[in-house]
Amino acid sequence: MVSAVLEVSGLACRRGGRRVFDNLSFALTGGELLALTGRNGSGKTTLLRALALLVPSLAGTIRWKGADVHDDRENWRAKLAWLGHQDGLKGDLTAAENILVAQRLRGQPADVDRVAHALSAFDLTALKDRAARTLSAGQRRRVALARVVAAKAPLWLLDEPLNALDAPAQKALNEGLTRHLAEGGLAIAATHAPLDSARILELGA
Amino acid sequence: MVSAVLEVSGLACRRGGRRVFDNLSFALTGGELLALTGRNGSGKTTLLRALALLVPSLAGTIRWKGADVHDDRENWRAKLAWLGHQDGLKGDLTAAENILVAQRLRGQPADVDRVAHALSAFDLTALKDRAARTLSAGQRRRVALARVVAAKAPLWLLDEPLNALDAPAQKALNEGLTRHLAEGGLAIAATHAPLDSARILELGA
Amino acid sequence: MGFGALFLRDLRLVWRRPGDVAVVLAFFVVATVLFPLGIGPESNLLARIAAGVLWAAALFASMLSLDRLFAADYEDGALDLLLLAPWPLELAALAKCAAHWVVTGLPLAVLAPLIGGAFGLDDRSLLVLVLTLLVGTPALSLIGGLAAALTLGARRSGALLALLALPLCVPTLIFGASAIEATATGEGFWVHLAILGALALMSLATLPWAIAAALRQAGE
Amino acid sequence: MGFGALFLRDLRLVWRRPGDVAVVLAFFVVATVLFPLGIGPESNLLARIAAGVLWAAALFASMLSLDRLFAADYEDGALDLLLLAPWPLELAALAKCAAHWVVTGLPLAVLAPLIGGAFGLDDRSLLVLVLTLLVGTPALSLIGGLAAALTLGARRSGALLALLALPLCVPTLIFGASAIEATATGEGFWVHLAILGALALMSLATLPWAIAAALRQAGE
Amino acid sequence: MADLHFLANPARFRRFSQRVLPALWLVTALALVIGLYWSLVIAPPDYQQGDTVRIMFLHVPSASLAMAGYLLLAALGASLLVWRHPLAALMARATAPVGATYAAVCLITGSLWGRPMWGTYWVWDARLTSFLLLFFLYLGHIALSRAYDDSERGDRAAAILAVVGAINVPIIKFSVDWWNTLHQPASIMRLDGPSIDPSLLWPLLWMMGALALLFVALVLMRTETEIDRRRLEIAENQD
Ligand code: HEM
Ligand SMILES: Nc1ncnc2c1ncn2[C@@H]1O[C@H](COP(=O)(O)OP(=O)(O)OP(=O)(O)O)[C@@H](O)[C@H]1O
Ligand SMILES: Nc1ncnc2c1ncn2[C@@H]1O[C@H](COP(=O)(O)OP(=O)(O)OP(=O)(O)O)[C@@H](O)[C@H]1O
Ligand SMILES: [Mg+2]
Ligand SMILES: [Mg+2]
Repeated sequence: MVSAVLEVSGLACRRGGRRVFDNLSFALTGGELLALTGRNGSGKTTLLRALALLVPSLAGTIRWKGADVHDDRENWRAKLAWLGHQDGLKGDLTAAENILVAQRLRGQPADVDRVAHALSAFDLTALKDRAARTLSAGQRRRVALARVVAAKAPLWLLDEPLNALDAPAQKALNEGLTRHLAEGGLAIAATHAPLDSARILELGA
Repeated sequence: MVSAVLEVSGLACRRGGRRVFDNLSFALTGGELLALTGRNGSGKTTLLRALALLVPSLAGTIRWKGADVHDDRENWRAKLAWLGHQDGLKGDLTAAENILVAQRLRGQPADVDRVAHALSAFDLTALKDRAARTLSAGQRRRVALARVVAAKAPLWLLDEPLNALDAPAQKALNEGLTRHLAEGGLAIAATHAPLDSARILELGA
Repeated sequence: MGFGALFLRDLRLVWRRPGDVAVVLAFFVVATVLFPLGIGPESNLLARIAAGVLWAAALFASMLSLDRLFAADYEDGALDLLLLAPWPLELAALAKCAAHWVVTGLPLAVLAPLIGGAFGLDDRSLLVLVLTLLVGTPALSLIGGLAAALTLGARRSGALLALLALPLCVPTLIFGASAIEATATGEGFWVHLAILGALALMSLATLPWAIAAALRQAGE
Repeated sequence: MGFGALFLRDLRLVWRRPGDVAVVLAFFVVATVLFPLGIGPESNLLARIAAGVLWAAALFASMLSLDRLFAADYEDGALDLLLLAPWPLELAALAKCAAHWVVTGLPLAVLAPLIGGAFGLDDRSLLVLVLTLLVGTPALSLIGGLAAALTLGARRSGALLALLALPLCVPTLIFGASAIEATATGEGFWVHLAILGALALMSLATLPWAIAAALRQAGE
Repeated sequence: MADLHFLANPARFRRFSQRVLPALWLVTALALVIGLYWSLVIAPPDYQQGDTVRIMFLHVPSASLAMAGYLLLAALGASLLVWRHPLAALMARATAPVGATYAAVCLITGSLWGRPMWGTYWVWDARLTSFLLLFFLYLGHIALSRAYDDSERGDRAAAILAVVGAINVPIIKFSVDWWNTLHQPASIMRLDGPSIDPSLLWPLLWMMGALALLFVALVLMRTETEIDRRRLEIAENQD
């Protein structure tokens, strides 16, 4: 039996005093993709944020390779690559700068090759020196995705990654995910559209 | 032959000095839905903004029932209901307040019934007194759509209306669109996902 | 119709989130309190500078809050809705500035006599202080509103906004302060107040158009 | 590592074009010019209030640009990335305030003597002015940063806390201004400067934690 | 192509200015050399102020030209807003820094002159203060026009500011005058303008003309650079 890398058990969350979910448990091994689905407001975003410790959970544990992630938050954060509802791009920086800065903010040395590679995976090479402010919505989303790819993190947390993407970009994302999983990475994505080869966890059902 | 209600001919736009499209022409009759598709950055948003006169067009005319819309901008704006990439909700107002205020901003008297109806169409009745800030992304999007429905405008301009919506909400939108079209309304939507019974205009092709 | 709706919406937004106004008022008090502390307690000296200090601080306080007048709407997409409203954008500009005045200019005018009293202004001067602030601050809101609209989407908008607005506010400042001075030295203050009113009316008559023009090009 | 990256990112955001710092400086000058306009041109009066004027303008400059210190990151989602960086958030808070200080406090301190000269301060006072600004403005950046973090999000209590944060500036302002006064009247300024330094160190030692806590709250 | 249409006007301008500029530069240089020689060497020292009076030959023209420059800026702004004349935007971009430089020259020469005359570099005199504010109006214009990624947005924002600023310049001037008379400044010496000696007046007028030529030449030259830069920007954008 392969032992789980990420184990979540009995997780419960409240938002603004409202119960969002209770007693949520699942486990993921390396190379697995978990798709969170469910109605709007069922708690997909909340779950992702709780996993990233951005929102405190009321009960339950999150374990990474057996160790409770609350015990060493910084080490845990180093394992995560995050894509929120919002892109988190700085409009005044260029697409490439945005990714390089994000890399260094993660405490990694800036890795120009990896950034160039991530940009080209999302067909952004021609746009890499444009200020993010002047990009279209889908182009911005692609930059944010390239940031995730460039982050070299074992666990990707993606909130509706397909939003605003055109078909080729969706394909690029699926390829990126496949490569990440093949390298033994994990990913959890909240989504309303189907993702290739994902295990599905329906919230609020 | 049914004569066109909205006629666009020879439209050309530039963004930040870049040519986005040239010589774009199409015509819509009452009851028609036009879906704008195309790669990210192909100019769907720009076209919608140009139609709303938010972005000046370099060349071309836009005619509504034969009259150039540039001649009476206020009258033209009264014909439009707008949904942008961003929801345009005020986080500190409740869902219902957001829609009521938007209605009054359009110069219509606040029509509580219509608002309640629009809210219930998007399954928002239970949420109507929550501050928009505390809603989930899809719930916010639904409020913005309810605002469009409540606006009583003959032409809907929707920028990626399906973003972040769950399946029931997508269905509600399709129903709302059908009703609007059946009443003789027009709609133009930029989208990456298919919309029911839409004529398709592919940009940047 | 639309005017009232926008005005009330802005007031309600502020009311739901009083922090922003509180910071502005606190800033006003802190900035003015600084002078007695620096200069020392000679009350006649303090009374002499009171008018200038209070007006300069009021000016700063308005600028501080104007920064976000249109920026919030710009960033969350609500500005598009305003631009698409089927009534003149000039009225919308006016409504927003009016709402801003109600939540800064007006509280400042109410708060000012308290501070002016601490500076040793006599009652008559305090009355004139309130009057000038009531008449003059609308012009500040409008001028600042123009600067805020012009700097939408610009880099480093805060300081740029103030750099654009402050020179234009100088006439208001001068007549506001000098009305109080004139009262203190026993001259009549009516002339100053009349000029101040004229300045405010002129801003009212011209600036909404300029603000609307600036907003339109920000929507592009 | 991350500290440096964030610090440099903020500097780069501000320094995207070289003119941006000039804007802060220009704005600082305009702000100080308002006081003579409000108070009148008598040079001995102006020299007496110079310390207060310059410090009030410095406070204003800090507040005006601090307003958006975290709000921009909060609104566009970049704050989540900060919260998720694998190093202490306290350092992030410090980095942002430090970057802010480099582009406002530092240039202000360099420019201040020029303006002080126009206000008729003597050379020795000018020197003290620069020293106090160098020592004191970091505290302003930190306190302003706290107010900015507290007003993120909707919390009503944020208003109250921000209201409390601003008066924290008062000690800094008082000792900054009084050091200059003391020099002008021939007393020693070292005591004031020492207290100012102590205040700055105290802010440095405590406020990053407070700011980080406020940011975590906002991230929820 | 739409973009060529946009450049049509500036291109014609460019052909024109390329023909005119060399000659203009020659005339300007000559006028400046003559003017400087006249005012620095030939003109007699003032009986009261000695040689410091020579600062005047730079100070006074630069003051007048800086003020005229702002009017030009406002006119250019208005023509951009009303007729959407593309050349006006480029010319405004060229004019503002030149005007600001002239204003700075006036401020600096004034301060240097003030030191021997008034014993201080600066006094809060009405004329000085309102001129300082004009300088800041210039700075605001420059900063605003460069604060956008999209240069055309910067152009239009700056145009609005220039027009509003121009309406306000007289108001600012008037209010500052009022401010100063109210407060009865201690005592400020100044030269009596009109009663200036012809031996000083003529070189002064000459310098005024020469510096005006310089202003025009600089604006034309910078407009050319702006056209080139904008053309480059457009070329870059046609990915
Ligand atoms: C920084 C300080 C100064 C500034 C900003 C300044 C500014 C000005 C301005 C704006 C003008 C108006 C030009 C015109 O109306 O065409 C002017 C004219 C003049 N200034 Fe100055 N000035 C300064 C210092 C001085 C000093 C120290 C003197 C000599 C004592 C001086 C002597 C004159 C004279 C003689 C004129 C021309 C006569 C007139 O038009 O009345 N200025 N200056
Ligand atoms: N403010 C701007 N300044 C400069 N260029 C811009 C600006 N906004 C958009 N563009 C460019 O104009 C082109 C069209 O953008 P637009 O937003 O219309 O695309 P879109 O079809 O809506 O794309 P998406 O599917 O990503 O939303 C893109 O190449 C984009 O980079
Ligand atoms: N800041 C908040 N304060 C209070 N309640 C909140 C807050 N954010 C979210 N909620 C509520 O918590 C619930 C879960 O929200 P969440 O954002 O996790 O939903 P979601 O599954 O991501 O939905 P969507 O598909 O719309 O993105 C919703 O009912 C929402 O209204
Ligand atoms: Mg969500
Ligand atoms: Mg788009």
